Amino acid sequence: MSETAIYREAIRSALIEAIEKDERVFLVGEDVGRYGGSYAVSKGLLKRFGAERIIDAPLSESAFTGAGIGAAINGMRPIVEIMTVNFSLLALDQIMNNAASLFHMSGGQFNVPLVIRMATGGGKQLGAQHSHSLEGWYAHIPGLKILTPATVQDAYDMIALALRDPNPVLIFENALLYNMKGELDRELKAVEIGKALVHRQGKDISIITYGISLFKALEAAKLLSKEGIDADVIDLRSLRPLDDETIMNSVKKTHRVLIVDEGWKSGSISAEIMARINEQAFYELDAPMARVCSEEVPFPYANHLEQAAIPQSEKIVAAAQKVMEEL
Amino acid sequence: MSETAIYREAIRSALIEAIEKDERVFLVGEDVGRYGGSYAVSKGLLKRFGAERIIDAPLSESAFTGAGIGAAINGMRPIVEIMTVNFSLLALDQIMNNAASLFHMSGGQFNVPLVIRMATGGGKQLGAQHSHSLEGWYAHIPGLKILTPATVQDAYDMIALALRDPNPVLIFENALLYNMKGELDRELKAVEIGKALVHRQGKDISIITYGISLFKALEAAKLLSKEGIDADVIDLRSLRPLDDETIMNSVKKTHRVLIVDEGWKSGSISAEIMARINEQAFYELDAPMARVCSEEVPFPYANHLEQAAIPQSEKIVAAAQKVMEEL
Amino acid sequence: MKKSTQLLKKYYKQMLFVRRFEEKCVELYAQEHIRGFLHLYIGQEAIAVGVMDALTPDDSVLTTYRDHGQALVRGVSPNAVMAELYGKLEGCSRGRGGSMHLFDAATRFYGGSAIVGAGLPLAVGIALADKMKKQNNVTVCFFGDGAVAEGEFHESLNLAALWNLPILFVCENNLYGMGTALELSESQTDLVKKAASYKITSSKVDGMRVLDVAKAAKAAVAEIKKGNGPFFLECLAYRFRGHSMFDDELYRDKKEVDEWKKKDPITLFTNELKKMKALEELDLQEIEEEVSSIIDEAVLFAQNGTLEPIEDLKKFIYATEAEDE
Amino acid sequence: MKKSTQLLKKYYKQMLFVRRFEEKCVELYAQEHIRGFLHLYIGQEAIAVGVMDALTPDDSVLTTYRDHGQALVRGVSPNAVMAELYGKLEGCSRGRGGSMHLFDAATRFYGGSAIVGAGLPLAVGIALADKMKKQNNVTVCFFGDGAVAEGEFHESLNLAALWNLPILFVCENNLYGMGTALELSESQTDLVKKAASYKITSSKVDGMRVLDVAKAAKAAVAEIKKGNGPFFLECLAYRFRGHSMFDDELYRDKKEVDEWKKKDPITLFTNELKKMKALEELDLQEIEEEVSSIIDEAVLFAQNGTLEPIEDLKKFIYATEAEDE
Ligand SMILES: Cc1ncc(C[n+]2csc(CCOP(=O)(O)OP(=O)(O)O)c2C)c(N)n1
Ligand SMILES: Cc1ncc(C[n+]2csc(CCOP(=O)(O)OP(=O)(O)O)c2C)c(N)n1
Ligand SMILES: [Mg+2]
Ligand SMILES: [Mg+2]
Repeated sequence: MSETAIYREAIRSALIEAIEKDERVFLVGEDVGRYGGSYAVSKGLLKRFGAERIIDAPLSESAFTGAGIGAAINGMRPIVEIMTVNFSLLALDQIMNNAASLFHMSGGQFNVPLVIRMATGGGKQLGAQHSHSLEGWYAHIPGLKILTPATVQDAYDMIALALRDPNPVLIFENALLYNMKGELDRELKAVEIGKALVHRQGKDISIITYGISLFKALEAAKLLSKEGIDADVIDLRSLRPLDDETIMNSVKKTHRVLIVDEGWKSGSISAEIMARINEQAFYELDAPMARVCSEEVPFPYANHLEQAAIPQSEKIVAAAQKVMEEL
Repeated sequence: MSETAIYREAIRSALIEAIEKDERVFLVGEDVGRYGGSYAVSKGLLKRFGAERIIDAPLSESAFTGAGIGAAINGMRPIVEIMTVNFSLLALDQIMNNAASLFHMSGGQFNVPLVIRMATGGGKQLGAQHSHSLEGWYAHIPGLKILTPATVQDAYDMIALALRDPNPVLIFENALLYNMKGELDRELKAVEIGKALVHRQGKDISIITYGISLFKALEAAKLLSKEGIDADVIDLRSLRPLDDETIMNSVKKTHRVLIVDEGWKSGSISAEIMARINEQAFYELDAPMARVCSEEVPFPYANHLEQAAIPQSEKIVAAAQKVMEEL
Repeated sequence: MKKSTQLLKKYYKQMLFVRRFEEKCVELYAQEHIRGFLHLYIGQEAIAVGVMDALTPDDSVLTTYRDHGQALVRGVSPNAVMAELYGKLEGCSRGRGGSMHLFDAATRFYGGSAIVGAGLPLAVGIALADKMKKQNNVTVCFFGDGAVAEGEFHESLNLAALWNLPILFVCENNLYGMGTALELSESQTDLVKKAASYKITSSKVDGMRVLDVAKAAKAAVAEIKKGNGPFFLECLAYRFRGHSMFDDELYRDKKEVDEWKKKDPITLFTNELKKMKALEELDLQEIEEEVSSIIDEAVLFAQNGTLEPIEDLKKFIYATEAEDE
Repeated sequence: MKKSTQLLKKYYKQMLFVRRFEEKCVELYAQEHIRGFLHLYIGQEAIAVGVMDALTPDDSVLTTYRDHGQALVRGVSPNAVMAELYGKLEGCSRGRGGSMHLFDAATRFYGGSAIVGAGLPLAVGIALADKMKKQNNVTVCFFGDGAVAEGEFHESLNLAALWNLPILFVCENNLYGMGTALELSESQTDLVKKAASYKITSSKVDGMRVLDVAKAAKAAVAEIKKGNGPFFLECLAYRFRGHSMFDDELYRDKKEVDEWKKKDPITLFTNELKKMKALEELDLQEIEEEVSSIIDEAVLFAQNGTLEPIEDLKKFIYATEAEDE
């Protein structure tokens, strides 16, 4: 049964269901308890589940992330909340050298069924140290899975999907989405990890994106349709693994590609997607692929400058038009 | 005047010259002093320059890297040695959120003239936690410059180039190169940061690479030439900025591209290069671009498995042949 | 006016100025002139005022995202600070930093850092550079009780002590890091004990009393300038407002806040002035007006400031001035 | 043989076994059968032997890259360890880990970590899980004096104390981290003082004396199993060999090494056995032979081991067994 829900609440209720269903699941992170979560995702959970399941951690990103890894290999199913991706750099050693490596290093003895959630993205005038979009960057690391819920449905589904996965799964929640409303069907079977979704069917150009940019891409598609350009819009959902099949099928249909990605351009996931299309569907291309990414700049505080640094619908429209103009 | 020198010694003598020439330059890092550097690069320097210029730091990657940043904005020219790239993850917050961001965040007041050197690369049977090649990954970060000296000449030149640059410059020295011999001309004017070098002129295919893979690429080019395939071999030298001009000029000449990169494939710098060629020289391409990267696996200890994970000349030859076969 | 009274007046005025400046910020935030995160210093003013008085212009200052107080007292132009909060070109960080990233080279104010604990290693480096240059300066690094749990705190204190660096670590212990009370964040809540474990000399002071802070800071700076290495000063205080503008304050009792408000540093100091018979010499109303007019001017300055052209977005990613060979 | 003598025999045999095993490793390294980094435990054997005896099979163990001793004494099969060093499929980590990454689920041996300090947070998590599952187990985490400077040490001790977790922190203080002497790495070289700053109970023991270590470890584990939270045990020791096989040992005097060699844990223990009149009951030659034959067998096992097919390279990147809904 479908209902209208808010992204934040969808995550919250998925957390509640997970904690109720499985006694091995617990939430740990800074201010997840008494404060209610810095984005209010876990508001009320401490009262409901007690301090053993909802653990307020000190400012120690490396240690509490590592503790999540340790608890995971000793039978628990921890959900670690790193307040924002910006602070996850402090835990990166644990994430890359332990979470992503233990299963392999131990010759298959210790897999790490760990979920790490973090807020990501810019656009809130928080300046250079608080506005990173590093999900595409994290997707470089073998051993991890990288999820980017854009819709309310995925915000809800991906908690359970990630918990069911026997590997370390990182969920990147764009902070600007927490207040977004959308459809939620709790009974729907979740679309599995690694599958992209086509949100709009079109025949002229494939717009490939994920996270908050999905909505900008859909907005752009609407504008483009008025000019007779019919865009396929793909939400990748998972940046590692990438759903090559869905991407290539779209390219085979449209023969033109635009990627929209909030990461800094150079070395972003948009580059990887271009590389794969080049490798797997080169002869299908009628024009050079294009991408709209964030400008390669530490994000400025001033609103007009920050907005100029982020992909916007108008930029997407312009880029799509340019791709279509190529003979 | 040209001489034969060892990579390690070239760096060492560049360090000596820099420390002698500029009283603001000092070296700080784990075991750079009494131990002589974990790869013996700084052997004898403590005796020569004293404990104020050659500083043995405790195991505190984040703090001593941050201290380098602080010293740089207060007038010094520190060279921070992080023993290997694997440990640099512990300092990544300082590198991204401070070194790369301060100049912008402060509105142009505090640039960070810092040099960070680190060993990189696999192939020594050191296992998953000690074999990363993350230089391409670091190249994602605006505000940084990323150098990858492959030759003895560059190993020597890049110390001074980096010190002269008013920005944070990271130098990645592949640990397998330290014992390599090569030509060194100390009087030669150094090729500037951001310029790639064509090491072999060819007309059939562009092999684009950097670091230790340069030698595998040159080896492969030799083998290919026996089969009548004439490869252009480009050493990028700098992964940020990338030298688009040299790359595109080569593509315009050969119309075929193979990239060799020791980073894990997905999200590697090879993807970015493909993306740029697609953007800037799409119509020049006669065939899909290809890449030989490291397998996407935490590096195993066993030699035969590890070697299978790393780009090798034979793989490069095979990949180049495949590119050439495309009509 | 006596010299001693002049000093008292300065303290009073500085505290009041920071207080009124931030109260104005609250208004401007509601009006959406200021955006992003805004962390107020209200309740902790005595710390910045007391500590800054111990410094010379050659000393260096670093702090956190809760940085208005330190910046203003250190002498960063109020106009430039307000313009920064407005995101204007005339801001002390050209509008690129915002509230959390105030910078000012002229007063050696090295920011404004939004990563908890990340300023500490910078302070180590700034002090190291001073020491190498044989300049007898102090680097002051402000941070909160929450930062003490971070690895960088530990690494930095160890380096500072090991290398005998001229750093004054000022821990502003306001009992909470966001919504996490100190006893949920530290197994040992007596924070000077941390300093002791690095052999760093320390003292603890009532951070609501400006004279106590000033005295302690002066003593600490004197000790440091003798070459005795770093010093750790814990200032016990309380923030009267939420962590930032988005805080429901579910984690603490209104009663607790009210209890602490009785120890408002400005009220306490006013009482003290009365006891010292200095109040008679001071015209508080006049000070209030002076302060108010500086703030009005700052707001006007900020309002009239320029928005940087969007074409300049990519300025200041890389410095271009290479050094001569 | 008396039960007490049996225990003494076990200690002796374990120490000797680790010693001889690693001496064999040196040979095998010279012959290039073992590659990569090889960090020897020679000189520190009493610590692993003393500590492991305090544990039950349900307890967990983590250590560093210098992990042969702990693995062998914990009960990881010598054959599997040697096969691992040979990079063979039959190795305890399937040849994927090598010397620095010995793992064994059966003995709850969680590795073997090559990032200094990075095992500590894992230990926190393993102990947290035990506590949540209401299993009265201890997690032992070995690390060196050098690790104490890392931020993760600090963060982990704080979490362990704050959450009252059943962890035994064993600091093997061999006075050097690679070439850096403790006094160049810590401003406070008395490491138990660090533990105190987290309110963690601690003791310090002569790590060259197996009986002392065993006694201290037993007491510590008993304390922990009472629910009294973590315990910090500093074992003072010395490594007789270089940091790894690539160490010129420029940073210490040959004389210092020789001085310490007089305190060889095996020699000291032999003297002790003599004093206790236990030596008469033991046939050291026989033990030597037993040990030697186990090692010979291990080498043979490793030599005859299989190289994993290259097609399997990508195994164990992702676990595939998803949980049932
Ligand atoms: C590394 C890092 N983790 C988390 C945060 C989010 N955060 C911002 S302030 C804060 C609390 C810090 O408390 P404290 O150090 O006591 O300073 P106060 O805010 O009380 O002045 C937190 C958790 C951050 N900015 N940086
Ligand atoms: C984070 C990190 N930094 C640096 C290194 C390189 N390294 C390996 S061991 C070591 C010294 C560690 O000393 P200690 O903790 O005392 O252990 P010991 O080797 O003496 O047993 C160093 C610097 C590393 N492995 N990890
Ligand atoms: Mg606080
Ligand atoms: Mg040691």
